[in-house]
Amino acid sequence: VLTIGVTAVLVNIFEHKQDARNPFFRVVELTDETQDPAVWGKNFPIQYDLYRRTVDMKRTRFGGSEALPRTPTDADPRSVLAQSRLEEDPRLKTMWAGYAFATDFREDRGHAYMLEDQTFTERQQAAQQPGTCLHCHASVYIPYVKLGEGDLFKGFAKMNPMPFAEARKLVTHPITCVDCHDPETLQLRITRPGFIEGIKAYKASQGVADYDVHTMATRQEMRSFVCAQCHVEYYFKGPEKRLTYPWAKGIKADEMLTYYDEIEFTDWTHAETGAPVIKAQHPEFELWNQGIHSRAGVACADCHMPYMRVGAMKISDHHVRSPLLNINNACQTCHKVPEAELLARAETIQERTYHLRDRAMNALVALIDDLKAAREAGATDEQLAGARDRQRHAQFLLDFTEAENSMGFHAPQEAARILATSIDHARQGQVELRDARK
Amino acid sequence: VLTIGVTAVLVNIFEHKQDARNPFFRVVELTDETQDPAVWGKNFPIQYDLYRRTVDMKRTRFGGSEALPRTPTDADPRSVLAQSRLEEDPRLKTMWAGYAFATDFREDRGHAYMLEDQTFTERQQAAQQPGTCLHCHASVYIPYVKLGEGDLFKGFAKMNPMPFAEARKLVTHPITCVDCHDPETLQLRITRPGFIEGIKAYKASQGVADYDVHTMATRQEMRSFVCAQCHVEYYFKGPEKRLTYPWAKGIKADEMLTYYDEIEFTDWTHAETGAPVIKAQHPEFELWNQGIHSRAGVACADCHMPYMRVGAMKISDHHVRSPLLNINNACQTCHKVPEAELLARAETIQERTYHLRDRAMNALVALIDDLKAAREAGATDEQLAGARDRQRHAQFLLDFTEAENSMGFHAPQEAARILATSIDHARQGQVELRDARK
Amino acid sequence: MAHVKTAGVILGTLMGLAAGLSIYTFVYARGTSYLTNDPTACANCHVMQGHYDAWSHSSHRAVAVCNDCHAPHTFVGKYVSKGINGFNHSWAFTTGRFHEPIQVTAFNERIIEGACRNCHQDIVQMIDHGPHTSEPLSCIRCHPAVGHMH
Ligand code: HEC
Ligand code: HEC
Ligand code: HEC
Ligand code: HEC
Ligand code: HEC
Ligand code: HEC
Ligand code: HEC
Ligand code: HEC
Ligand code: HEC
Ligand code: HEC
Ligand code: HEC
Ligand code: HEC
Ligand code: HEC
Ligand code: HEC
Ligand SMILES: [Ca+2]
Ligand SMILES: [Ca+2]
Repeated sequence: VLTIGVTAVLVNIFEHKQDARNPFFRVVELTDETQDPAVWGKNFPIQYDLYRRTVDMKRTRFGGSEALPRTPTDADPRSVLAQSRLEEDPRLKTMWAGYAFATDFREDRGHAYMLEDQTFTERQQAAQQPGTCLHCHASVYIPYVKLGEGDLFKGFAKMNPMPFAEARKLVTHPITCVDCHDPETLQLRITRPGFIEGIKAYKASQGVADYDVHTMATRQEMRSFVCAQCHVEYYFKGPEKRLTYPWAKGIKADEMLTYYDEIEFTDWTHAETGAPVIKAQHPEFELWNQGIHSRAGVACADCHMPYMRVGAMKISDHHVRSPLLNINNACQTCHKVPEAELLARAETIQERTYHLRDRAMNALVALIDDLKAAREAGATDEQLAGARDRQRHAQFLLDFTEAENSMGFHAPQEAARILATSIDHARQGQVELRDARK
Repeated sequence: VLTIGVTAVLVNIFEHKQDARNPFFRVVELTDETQDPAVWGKNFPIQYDLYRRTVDMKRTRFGGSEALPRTPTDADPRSVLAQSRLEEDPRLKTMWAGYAFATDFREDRGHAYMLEDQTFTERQQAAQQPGTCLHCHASVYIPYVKLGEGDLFKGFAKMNPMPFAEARKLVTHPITCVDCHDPETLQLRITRPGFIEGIKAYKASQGVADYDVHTMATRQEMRSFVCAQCHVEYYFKGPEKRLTYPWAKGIKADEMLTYYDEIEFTDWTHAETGAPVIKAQHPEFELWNQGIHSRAGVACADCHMPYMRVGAMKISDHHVRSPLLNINNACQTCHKVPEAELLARAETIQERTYHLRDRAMNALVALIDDLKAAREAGATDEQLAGARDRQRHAQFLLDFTEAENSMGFHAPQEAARILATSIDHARQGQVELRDARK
Repeated sequence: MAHVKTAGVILGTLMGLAAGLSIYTFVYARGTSYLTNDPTACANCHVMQGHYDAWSHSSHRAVAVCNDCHAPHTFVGKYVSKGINGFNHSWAFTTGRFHEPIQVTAFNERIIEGACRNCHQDIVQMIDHGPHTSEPLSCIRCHPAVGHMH
């Protein structure tokens, strides 16, 4: 009682009086229509300079990216590409046989490339892509609002079903400041309809009704949510090609799979086996969610945009990249151990995942080979049904960890669990196939 | 009441101030022959009182132990037992068919019970056990030295091949102070020949020649090594039944398996399948070694014998037990998070492991059933060979995590990796069996 | 009426005694150490010894004493909080009833957060409030060990 009483009287003893000073010069006025990052850069030159450094390409053992020179063509003017993952592991072509991913799939690289890589990927030739892609590959907030005549969601709904070439004309930049920041307060904000709807569905599955990310997220959550607008698994719903995150039953890999099974969703029919399969894509947010860092409140920005000192100030490193290229700022504030040891810890985790991924890939390819052989040998659809279903499950789970870009680091045990489950499905598929054909 | 309160408090402060000054009174002289812990307890009453509390039985979600009452008989005078693991999961009987473990296998409990549980387990009836067991189930240091006429290793070599009943007469206590401590300095020391030889072999595999644990271990290492004298995988070598730790090729699960394969070691022949199989036992030290806590220098004693404040002194909690029964001292010193959250973190890890263990168990039992059926249907040894080998591998790896007592906590991702590998072996065994019989 | 009076006298006596003994306890336990800035004064309590030892190895040993982080930087705030904490800690120490390991209270955590900002205002203004108006970030989430390891 005493404590409470005195505390009430002396609120000011905590002395959180900060507001007094102005940390930056407001050189230009920023509005909700200021798209060009160079203009924002007039007010925030350091963040802008760092932001531009996302063009840098440097490898780590499992991440970063390698700059491979290439002769530009009319169809594809890029003079530098990231390494091809298909060449690194040709089994991927078997896994994705019949799907655009089997023609071109590369290591991801810095944000500066997001628009051109998406525009010029050979996947664009392999299959007709919709305007939906731009949700995550361009500075699309202002274009959405314009297209929707002031209504973000309307613009989103309009752009999704457009043919890509047409939608592409509406955007000019890769992600820019306005996509993450409120131009007046510089606070983080959510600008992506896909995420607003996705997180709402997920929260509902956890018993939280009517979740509104704009008003209900804490600042620390926002430091992950801004990234989770794009670094997530997704699919295109219906003929409207509406971007949808499959989270209505939860965000664990198996929960998404159950969701897809229930709505009987299929990305493509596997060319060699005829199985109805699903491609998983970059579920960084979902995997991170199952890990100890997330549990301990460590956000994406804590590791990928850590604070750094520039002159007399600390700022967020807007050179978004692999934390393993920046261990001292990204890890050592929390982990007081030498850099080499931190790198070794991360790589130990990644190597275990890599080993299991390899095992799971062998299992899946063996199942695909068996299915293909059985099919060629005249097995009926009925005989193949069970094994095809196993392929669907094994493939999605393997793809989940394969597409996830941290090689298991974001949640080591969970990644291993998912891969173990994938292996079990693939091998059981082989057994069932043999039994069905006896 | 208030006055009494304050006075009591005053006296209490006085006591605290006293405590701070004298660490202990040397009431009795302790020597290398002082076996009875009660005598040591005269000098160290607090450690002794705590040590005696290892009789307590309390469950956690996956550990601790449950006190089940039982009517004592002449053959087995125990009035309380820990729960039977065979009853909890009857698939274990299939896994161990034909081996003593299929008759009786219980949850481990406190150190106070080690001698009687080992003496009276029904496994003693099922198969003739050697004196070797006592290395880890009794205060055997003084008996070894006596038997070896002053030479610890000679005594060890002598006791190993003795019939159990005979060797049993040479010991009286479960582990006591003299097994872990130098009687003069109270420093930790290693008293177990099995470990001295085992750690030497392991270090040699890591390129460290002539490792001498007595002189080369750091104090922090000793805080794990004293436990690693017993909480490890082992086998009995040759007709001398020499206790041996299979570490000459490394201490990861797969490395031990390779070692066993190379020396063609077999614990028993599986009753239903005829496969030459190996039982893994309590590899706590080995699994812990692959985990992040070990990597960060956190020792067994840090969690299982954490420091606790008694008056003004900090002493090691000699009530060795599950840390989840003692989260504040065991975990919160390092992790500043609420107890409920720490428990949830540990249980999340354990539940993932448990789920995978279940999956691996199903896979193994399916393989065993298939092998059994094939054998009964007249398959040749040649046809069964491949699948039997798979059973051997799947079984050892599953058994490794099953026998390990932390349900994966000591190294979460590694436990999952081992189980994934086990699943892959078991399922591939099923496939190979079908192909061999075509 | 008489009963009430007697009860009052007894109560009064007891309270006087209690107050006397409390003061004695306070003095005997060197409660005054709460009123100085000397970090060894905190370590006067053996339960604070570990923190003292850890602090003397920390990055801040040369720049901040216990009170720089654990007491508000205003005159009134300082002594009021010291009063509260001094009372709480003496009481906890003498009764021996406190959570092990010792945990910082929400009240004191706010004081600490204020202390960081008090010294590091210049450096953190951009990330802390800076252009933002939303809630400040917790410093000790990333820097829990600056003053001392646990
Ligand atoms: C505790 C630190 C940490 C947190 C928190 C974290 N990551 Fe990572 N992330 C890593 C590490 C380490 C890697 C592996 C980098 C490598 O292999 O070079 C990684 C890899 C990545 C990659 C691939 C990078 C590359 O170089 O190819 C992406 C993309 C990514 N993370 C996004 C996210 C997102 C989105 C979140 C939040 C939902 C997140 N991360 C949370 C540490 C973290
Ligand atoms: C929900 C957000 C989202 C949508 C929608 C999306 N992407 Fe991406 N895309 C990402 C993220 C995040 C990365 C980086 C991580 C990675 O490569 O796994 C990426 C990487 C890429 C890359 C570079 C790596 C590679 O795969 O070769 C290409 C090309 C690409 N996307 C093309 C497309 C196309 C074409 C579409 C539409 C069919 C599309 N993206 C839709 C988020 C998205
Ligand atoms: C608008 C969508 C979008 C948002 C928002 C977004 N990303 Fe990305 N991110 C991408 C795409 C697309 C790529 C791949 C670009 C390419 O390969 O061309 C990518 C690549 C990356 C990479 C790989 C860099 C490398 O060198 O390999 C990292 C790391 C990353 N993002 C982290 C983050 C973090 C952290 C956040 C939030 C602070 C974030 N991203 C927000 C779409 C996004
Ligand atoms: C991918 C998302 C993303 C983009 C794009 C982005 N920022 Fe940020 N920015 C962040 C995050 C995350 C923070 C940390 C916010 C917090 O802690 O609340 C931040 C913080 C800031 C801050 C506050 C001070 C600091 O450094 O922490 C400024 C100023 C800022 N950004 C300016 C910019 C400018 C200018 C651009 C464009 C050149 C830009 N940002 C682009 C994510 C982004
Ligand atoms: C803001 C704080 C913070 C940052 C930044 C951070 N970590 Fe952590 N890390 C934690 C916490 C908290 C835990 C959970 C264990 C604990 O409570 O200490 C943890 C756990 C770990 C673990 C053990 C868990 C596991 O998954 O095996 C590893 C390894 C690790 N971190 C490595 C890293 C690396 C590498 C980086 C940089 C890329 C990093 N951390 C960045 C706070 C952080
Ligand atoms: C970081 C803390 C930590 C370390 C270090 C640690 N353990 Fe454990 N140990 C645990 C936890 C947590 C459990 C799970 C207890 C439970 O489920 O109730 C456990 C379980 C056990 C069990 C089974 C206990 C029971 O209640 O049945 C044994 C035996 C054990 N550990 C021995 C060891 C040995 C030997 C070492 C060193 C080689 C070690 N532990 C290192 C935390 C630790
Ligand atoms: C290398 C040390 C070591 C040797 C040798 C050893 N034990 Fe144990 N024993 C342990 C440890 C450690 C435990 C507790 C952990 C556990 O139960 O997994 C244990 C537990 C037991 C238990 C109680 C749990 C159960 O399995 O029902 C019995 C009974 C037992 N041992 C019998 C034996 C017998 C019989 C022998 C000889 C054939 C033997 N032990 C040899 C170390 C050893
Ligand atoms: C001389 C062999 C030996 C040594 C040394 C030894 N243990 Fe044990 N420990 C055992 C045996 C045997 C059991 C099982 C007793 C039973 O179930 O009857 C056991 C049981 C345990 C349990 C299970 C308690 C429960 O309630 O389930 C824990 C925890 C444990 N030991 C930890 C340790 C730690 C930590 C050390 C080192 C400080 C250590 N042990 C040293 C042989 C040993
Ligand atoms: C299973 C092993 C084991 C047994 C049995 C054991 N101790 Fe210990 N003891 C330890 C460990 C571990 C430490 C911590 C040593 C260190 O940090 O160097 C310790 C420390 C001590 C200390 C130093 C003060 C402290 O508490 O840290 C004393 C005194 C002590 N033990 C007395 C005893 C007595 C008396 C007995 C018998 C009643 C006993 N011990 C039995 C393992 C054991
Ligand atoms: C002596 C210090 C210490 C003790 C005691 C300790 N930990 Fe840890 N713990 C660590 C360190 C160090 C890490 C590695 C991450 C880091 O650097 O923060 C870690 C990591 C973890 C992690 C994440 C790694 C993983 O395996 O997923 C969990 C969960 C955890 N600890 C729980 C516990 C629990 C529960 C206990 C008590 C039974 C405990 N710890 C006792 C120091 C400790
Ligand atoms: C009379 C003995 C004593 C003295 C002198 C003492 N402390 Fe403490 N302190 C304690 C005890 C006992 C606790 C545990 C209280 C609890 O957890 O309820 C504690 C807890 C704390 C805490 C954490 C709990 C909280 O209230 O936030 C802080 C911070 C702290 N002390 C700082 C200090 C500082 C700074 C000084 C010197 C100015 C100091 N102490 C002097 C006995 C003392
Ligand atoms: C009395 C003033 C004062 C207080 C209070 C204070 N600091 Fe400092 N701090 C300093 C000074 C001066 C330095 C520079 C020390 C040097 O360069 O060696 C410093 C250095 C640092 C550093 C860089 C060195 C390191 O330890 O990594 C960090 C981070 C830091 N302070 C964080 C904090 C946090 C967080 C708090 C609150 C818990 C805090 N400080 C409270 C004065 C203070
Ligand atoms: C998300 C993690 C995080 C949070 C929250 C955080 N910091 Fe830091 N801080 C860092 C990192 C990373 C560095 C290292 C930057 C560098 O060396 O370039 C740092 C550096 C510092 C430094 C030293 C700068 C130097 O090099 O001299 C001070 C002082 C500091 N922080 C104070 C604070 C204060 C005060 C707060 C709360 C307002 C705070 N920090 C909040 C991560 C954080
Ligand atoms: C530079 C700032 C700083 C200085 C100087 C400092 N502390 Fe702290 N203290 C902290 C912070 C920050 C915490 C909260 C740590 C946490 O909970 O993660 C803390 C927490 C505590 C606690 C609560 C228990 C705990 O470990 O969380 C005690 C007790 C304490 N301090 C005592 C002291 C004493 C005594 C001194 C002087 C010898 C001292 N502190 C000096 C910053 C400081
Ligand atoms: Ca990359
Ligand atoms: Ca137990």
